[in-house]
Amino acid sequence: MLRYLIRRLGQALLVVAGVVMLTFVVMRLVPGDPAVAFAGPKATPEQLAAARERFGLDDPLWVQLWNYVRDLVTGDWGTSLHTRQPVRDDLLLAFPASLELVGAALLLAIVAGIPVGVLAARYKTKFPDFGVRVASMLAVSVPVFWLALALQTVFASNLGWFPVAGEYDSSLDTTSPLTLWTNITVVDALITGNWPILTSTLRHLVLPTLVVAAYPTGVIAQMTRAMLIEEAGQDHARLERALGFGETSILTRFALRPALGPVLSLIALVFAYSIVNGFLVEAVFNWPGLGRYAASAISSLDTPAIAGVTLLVALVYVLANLVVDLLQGLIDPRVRPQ
Amino acid sequence: MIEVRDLQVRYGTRVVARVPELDVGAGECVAIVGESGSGKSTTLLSLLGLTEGADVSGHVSVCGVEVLQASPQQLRRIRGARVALVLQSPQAALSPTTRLGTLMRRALELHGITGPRGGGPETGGPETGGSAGSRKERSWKGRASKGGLERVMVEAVEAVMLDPEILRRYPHEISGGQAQRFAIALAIALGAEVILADEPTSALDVTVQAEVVGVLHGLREERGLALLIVSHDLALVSTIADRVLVMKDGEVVESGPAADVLTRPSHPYTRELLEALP
Amino acid sequence: MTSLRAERVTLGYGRTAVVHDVTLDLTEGGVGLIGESGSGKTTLARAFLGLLTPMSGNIWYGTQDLKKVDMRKFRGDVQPVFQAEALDPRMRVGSSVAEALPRADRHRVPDLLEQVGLTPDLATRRPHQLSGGQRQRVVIARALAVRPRLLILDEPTSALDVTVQAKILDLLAGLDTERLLITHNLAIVARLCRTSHVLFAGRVVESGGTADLLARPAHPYTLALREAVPKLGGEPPAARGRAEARPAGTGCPFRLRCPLAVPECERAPALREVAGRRVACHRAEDVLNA
Amino acid sequence: GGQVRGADRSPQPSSTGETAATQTQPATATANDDTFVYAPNLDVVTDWDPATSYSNENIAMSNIYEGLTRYNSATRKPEPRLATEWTSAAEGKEWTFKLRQGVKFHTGAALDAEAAKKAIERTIKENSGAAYIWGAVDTIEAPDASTLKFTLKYATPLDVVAASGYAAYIYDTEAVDQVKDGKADAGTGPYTIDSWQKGKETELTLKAYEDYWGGWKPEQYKKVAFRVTPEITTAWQLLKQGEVNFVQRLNPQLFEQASDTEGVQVSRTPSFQNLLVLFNTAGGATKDVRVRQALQLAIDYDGLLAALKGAGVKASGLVPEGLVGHTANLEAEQDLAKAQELLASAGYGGDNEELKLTLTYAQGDEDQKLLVTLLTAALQKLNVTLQAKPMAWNAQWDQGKAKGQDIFVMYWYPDYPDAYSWFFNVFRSNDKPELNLSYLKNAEIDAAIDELPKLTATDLFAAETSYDELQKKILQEQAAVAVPYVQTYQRALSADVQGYVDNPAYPNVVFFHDLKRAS
Amino acid sequence: MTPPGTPPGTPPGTPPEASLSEAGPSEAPLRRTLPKITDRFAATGAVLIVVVAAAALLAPWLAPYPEDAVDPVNALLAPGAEHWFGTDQAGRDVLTRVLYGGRTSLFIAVSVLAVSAAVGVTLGLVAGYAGGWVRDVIMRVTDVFLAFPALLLSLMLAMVLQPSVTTVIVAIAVTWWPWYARLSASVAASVATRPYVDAARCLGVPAPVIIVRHVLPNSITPVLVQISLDAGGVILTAAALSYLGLGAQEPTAEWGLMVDQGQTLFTTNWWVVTFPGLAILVTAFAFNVLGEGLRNALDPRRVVR
Ligand SMILES: Nc1ncnc2c1ncn2[C@@H]1O[C@H](COP(=O)(O)OP(=O)(O)OP(=O)(O)O)[C@@H](O)[C@H]1O
Ligand SMILES: Nc1ncnc2c1ncn2[C@@H]1O[C@H](COP(=O)(O)OP(=O)(O)OP(=O)(O)O)[C@@H](O)[C@H]1O
Ligand SMILES: [Mg+2]
Ligand SMILES: [Mg+2]
Repeated sequence: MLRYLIRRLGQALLVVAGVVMLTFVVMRLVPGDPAVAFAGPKATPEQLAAARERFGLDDPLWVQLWNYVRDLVTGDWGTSLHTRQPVRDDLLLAFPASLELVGAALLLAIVAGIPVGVLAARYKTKFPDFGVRVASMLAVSVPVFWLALALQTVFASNLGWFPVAGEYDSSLDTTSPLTLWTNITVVDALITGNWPILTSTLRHLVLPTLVVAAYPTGVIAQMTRAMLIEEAGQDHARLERALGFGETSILTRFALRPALGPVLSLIALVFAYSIVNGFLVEAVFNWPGLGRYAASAISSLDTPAIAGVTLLVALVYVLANLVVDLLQGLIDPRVRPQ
Repeated sequence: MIEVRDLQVRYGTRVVARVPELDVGAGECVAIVGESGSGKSTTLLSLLGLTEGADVSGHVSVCGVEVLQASPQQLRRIRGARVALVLQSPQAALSPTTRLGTLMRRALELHGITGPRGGGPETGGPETGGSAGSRKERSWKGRASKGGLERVMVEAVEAVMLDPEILRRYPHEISGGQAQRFAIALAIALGAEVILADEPTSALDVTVQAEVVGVLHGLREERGLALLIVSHDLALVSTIADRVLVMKDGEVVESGPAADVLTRPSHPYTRELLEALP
Repeated sequence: MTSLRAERVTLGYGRTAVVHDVTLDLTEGGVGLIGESGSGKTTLARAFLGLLTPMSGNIWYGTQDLKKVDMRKFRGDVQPVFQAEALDPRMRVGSSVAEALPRADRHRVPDLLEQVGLTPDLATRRPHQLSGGQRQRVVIARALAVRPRLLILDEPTSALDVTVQAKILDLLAGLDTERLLITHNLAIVARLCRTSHVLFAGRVVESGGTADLLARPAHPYTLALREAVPKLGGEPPAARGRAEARPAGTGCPFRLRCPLAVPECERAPALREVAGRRVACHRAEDVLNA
Repeated sequence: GGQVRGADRSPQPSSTGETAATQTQPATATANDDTFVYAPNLDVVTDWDPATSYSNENIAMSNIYEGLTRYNSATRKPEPRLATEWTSAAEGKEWTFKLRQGVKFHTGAALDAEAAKKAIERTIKENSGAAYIWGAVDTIEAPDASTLKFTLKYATPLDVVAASGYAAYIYDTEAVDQVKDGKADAGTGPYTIDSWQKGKETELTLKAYEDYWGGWKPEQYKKVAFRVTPEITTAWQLLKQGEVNFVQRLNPQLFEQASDTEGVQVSRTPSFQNLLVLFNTAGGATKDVRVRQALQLAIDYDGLLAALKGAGVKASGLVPEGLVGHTANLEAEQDLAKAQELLASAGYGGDNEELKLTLTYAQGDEDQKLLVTLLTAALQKLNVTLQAKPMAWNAQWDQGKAKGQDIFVMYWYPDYPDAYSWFFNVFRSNDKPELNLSYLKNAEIDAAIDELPKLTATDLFAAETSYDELQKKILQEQAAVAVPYVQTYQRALSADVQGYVDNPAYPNVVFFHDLKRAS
Repeated sequence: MTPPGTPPGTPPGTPPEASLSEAGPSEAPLRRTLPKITDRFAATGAVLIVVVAAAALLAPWLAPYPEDAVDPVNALLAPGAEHWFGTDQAGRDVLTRVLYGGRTSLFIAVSVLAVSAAVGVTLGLVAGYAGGWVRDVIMRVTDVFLAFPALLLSLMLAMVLQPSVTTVIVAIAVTWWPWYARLSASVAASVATRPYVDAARCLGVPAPVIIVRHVLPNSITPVLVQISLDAGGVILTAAALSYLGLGAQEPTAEWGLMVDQGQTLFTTNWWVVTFPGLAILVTAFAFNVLGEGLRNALDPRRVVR
């Protein structure tokens, strides 16, 4: 197991290196001079030259690559052309916010999606199944901003049950300032026992979480359902019936575990995907997350920022996949690494 | 314990098994022998309402439950707890991601069994064979001292000559014969009143088979266990069965006391069977 | 002649060995493998098929190491019949059989099914719609379709009634095919195999000519096997509560169950020639004379 | 280790005691009595250095820093700010400003001519952002504490330059090195930094500078918060809920809704920003002036304005209303028949071979896209196919510099309120194309452009005439560009805000000190 | 209880367990070849697919207005008799554009799903079946593609290529297939250890055939589920790439693009985005139901002899 882990970690490093290379190459292939983005739309030629100098754009490509890799390793992820801050600082600000949102959403998706999938499989072709399938279909295919605006308009604007936007009521910053440890507000509020901020954040989280959770909940429900139906059709279900297990417990106690394999893969995929692809939700709910940062970096061709986001996301993917690969071995003993 | 009248099982329009009469009382052992594909397994499965996709008609009463009319809840109450079934291909019948021990524990817990009951199987007496125990084995036994449940489990697997270590394994990590023995152990552990066994010893060598059959036979005498067994081994059948049903092409062609049927066969097929004995 | 030979192989799963240091020759006239359930027969068969790589020792195919053999040719020569019915649940059984045949020979499917006593109309069914015995026969038919030169049969007839069993045994006997037969049925070994090996706890404890071996066992386990065969109209067996009598970890693995065990048995016996066969027992002579 | 967020701006005891009661009120991002909440759609601050700042942060900086003058678009004239009066001499090549007395920097230092001189000199030296506006300056002198004297290399209206929204701030050069992290500033303006949390929703809060020379009245806003709200719909909801006071931009539909929502007031003002459709005069089919004229005529100006529903007003010439140089009666009209004629004479359109033109425009800009949609449809009828590609600015610009398209669409706006930048930057020839993306090369026009600053500095009437002629040349004779519309700002504020005036010279800037709360 | 002596073949009372599976089989010859559509849901899906595809194909005949008719003066008219679905910002008829939009959108969705499923499933199955270093290599390459942001790649393509539907299909497919690869690899690895795969190997069936014949059908479920849910996502992703200048461009009608452009109008002029949005939903729904039907068809226990 340990040897497997070490080998797998080595491979993960290779993957990250691959992504770094690819990113570097693509960034250089993309036309649009980063110096222009940095110096502004009305820059003078001298200003441009200064910017080129500053980013080392006139060095040979391999020197640039070498510098880039060296800087990365030493923790210098470059300076954003747009925010003019070190990319790493920007990411350290934006990532926890996204993590908070996506984490909450995935938690919801797992907690809701799996039981709902079980329900649908249990009453296959009956009404609950029909309901679950239609609902999850809608959840998956509805345009995100549509859902976001609809929820915002109904529950925040019209009914006033939840705040319209924001991460927490920022007046609390003065009444009960939050000590930061992880930069994830919920976590920090929890570990420092800052209840006003905690409750405020949770209230602010509800609507965006629902929106982000829509897609994973739908997919997880459908995946769980399909895999359960498949698994419950296997030969072993007959023995379990003969032993007196009810249909529901056959599904949850025997079929669920093998069915969980693909669900797990999916969770890892959705997790990493949602981290950057939530920019519409983040925009609608004023959530200062990574998605918004990435989107603005892309639309302004902010090369160092794009590269930084790419690298971070690569790390997230690699980590998530690693965890899933390990878990998968635990779930299905037949594919354990030898 | 089992009372069957005019049982008929159809897949589509094809009748695959028809049993006009079949009774097994407490402490009795009835065997079904017959041609491969003649509906033996189907008959057994239909006694617990497990023939999926089949049309079953007739009258089947098991442990006082009218199987064909029973609600799923009623059926679940007799399945496992009072009537245990040993399936024909045991390895495929085990959930691949569940350790054998987990499966057994869940089944026992499901039926509220938490420890050895009075008059339980005496066989494989407790903790007699620690000498050859591996480390893993001891850990199972170690837990046995804590929970009565573990003791039931260990006793059951030991009764069929399995190392309790097997409880920690997954189905794909055991041999065919081990799977078969585990299935029997499951039935024993559940302390069922009726055991329906579909070729329970076909993958066992004769020394082990003798032991396992001996245990089942012992249970008949001690607890009044009713045994309905499907087997191809006529010699084995002759040693334990009180009565025998011979099936061919979905029909019962001959039935009666074992001694009669196997020594003075009246139907040509039975005769053919006996002649084919190697 | 195609021959398979295991030379001092140790086999196992993960890091635990289950078959120890076995040397075995698949010679002409059929080789039988009998032994306790869980003693490693299937494992050995899998190794002969190249599905399991030995932890140590070699398997020779003719003069070549099996690891280096051209598998395409090997597969045409050696065919298994597995204990667990290995049929794809999503495939009609006819297609499963046809898979073994070259395209031009697909028409042989009904013939093959008939050979094993199945009506050809079963070909359109899927595995779960067949009885256990029927599935077993499909598997046999599939193995025969390849016309292999060597068949490795793992309890091929244990799920069959005696009439069908007899038919299939006739069929096998009539084939011009070498075979390794794993079975618990001593009568079948006697009929189909010229030589036999008895396996106990992953070790060959006795091997020799089948008839001789069954008539006058030289190992107490073989003897026990012979004695335990139920007889028509015999007494019901009594459980002896021998849960502790699992293979011993050291010394002679059988010693805990052996009626003849002596202190000497704590030392593992080596295979040795006794009365024209090879036995791993310190008291082989006493057994022979019993 | 943990750091405390928000603690560093816990309430400070008021030094004056005058507004002690309100001072202890916590800063919040929710509009309340003395906090004005502005909802910008982008991150606010990217550069805290008043010399180099050249971006969105002007909405905050303009309230922290001040220049010598401020432009009034109603009178088209600069007005006193840190300078109380000024004169020019030597044909606009010498400028003397009299500084306001008693002004103090937030650092505590007093503002005098020497400090102002140092600030401008540092800005020039940094030479970044909009520092080029001081390009004409040769020397600066401070003969006495209240007099600032500029000697120029060439004539320029320096009072207008000094009104620039960027690079014209007067700051304390002693303290300016400490402003980078947004904890302190070095300005003279009415507000000073309260807290800045990069990347947070409420990114920036400002508080009143009690010693401001303009003084404070109780009904003024003592705090300002900037709450970043990228989605206009969200901004609108927040405004309706009373959580923010000012939304800088609404789309026409929401604007209409805002117009008849209680508790909300709206403001619609033409800006100094117009859309330029630049035709490639140097190559391709558009090299033929007839094709360019046809393209000008193919644009459905009125249709576009109708579809914009108030997001733009019709342009007359290159210079928007409110700036010196604006010319009336230069509005364009669609005329497809005439366009067809012109194309035919150039050998295109009708049954001639299909003409394919490429166009680049800003990605994500709905208004430009509307133009493209309408233009494509119109040209279709003339057998001209438009291949339009949305691009990020620096990619579009790169391609533009390489003359890679037939039509280049972009917005233009001046950095300081002077029409000169349209002409100097966009239509003055340049060997290596920079922003002259119609690649116009006309010595006569160049000469006229070079005369403009001097005329503006010395003879406004002559300047107006010159502007008028230039525009006719560029638009009609050369047909180098079409100007579909001038953008309008559609903003919404909470109804209790009084005194808001939208000053297009300072886009999106709210001068909070000018505002009052309705009681 | 059936009285003794009932003639065989009398309809019996179905035992409770039998109701868990499908209704009694039928021997009708047609049914023997076609998978049974017991699910009314599936039937609805099939009908929907036909309707959506027909609407797109017949757009020129069905659409009330010409495809490129702009009418800026009548921009953003609410749905009414003249314009059933209202008009958009440039005064174009939304119904017309929804009908025409189906052509591009459906084509993109089908192509992307087909291409990525083909690539992803193939690689996933090979990785899962082969195991060892083959699996490592394939899965790590997959990881690189997964981790490499779709938008970045699209950005590059957008810059170097002229906007076209093909490039958008390529751009999406490149980032879409890794999902299918990962999903199928995990199941395939487990299926590869099943006895029937061993058996096929012993028969000398070549590895590619084993993968196609045994591993594929037995590990396709998760991918099928994912594909059946992805149609809407592809269409919306295509729109995001149009923004970067990669795919269909103004004035081409395309559902995702229409939804995207109407975004800011959602609360004020709902029809601009709602109708194309509904079109996407209906399509996604149809795909989902089709996927379910396919899964059922592959389920051995549902197919009756
Ligand atoms: N995948 C596996 N992992 C670990 N142990 C295994 C695995 N497969 C089999 N074993 C163990 O290896 C031993 C030999 O198994 P094998 O299947 O070869 O026995 P066998 O002689 O064929 O028995 P039977 O007659 O019961 O089929 C058994 O003790 C079994 O539990
Ligand atoms: N699900 C099914 N659908 C259709 N036919 C079936 C199904 N299951 C079993 N059959 C058929 O019913 C008949 C009886 O099967 P059953 O399994 O009861 O036979 P068996 O007597 O147990 O045979 P064996 O000794 O081979 O196990 C066989 O012909 C079989 O093909
Ligand atoms: Mg059977
Ligand atoms: Mg075996």
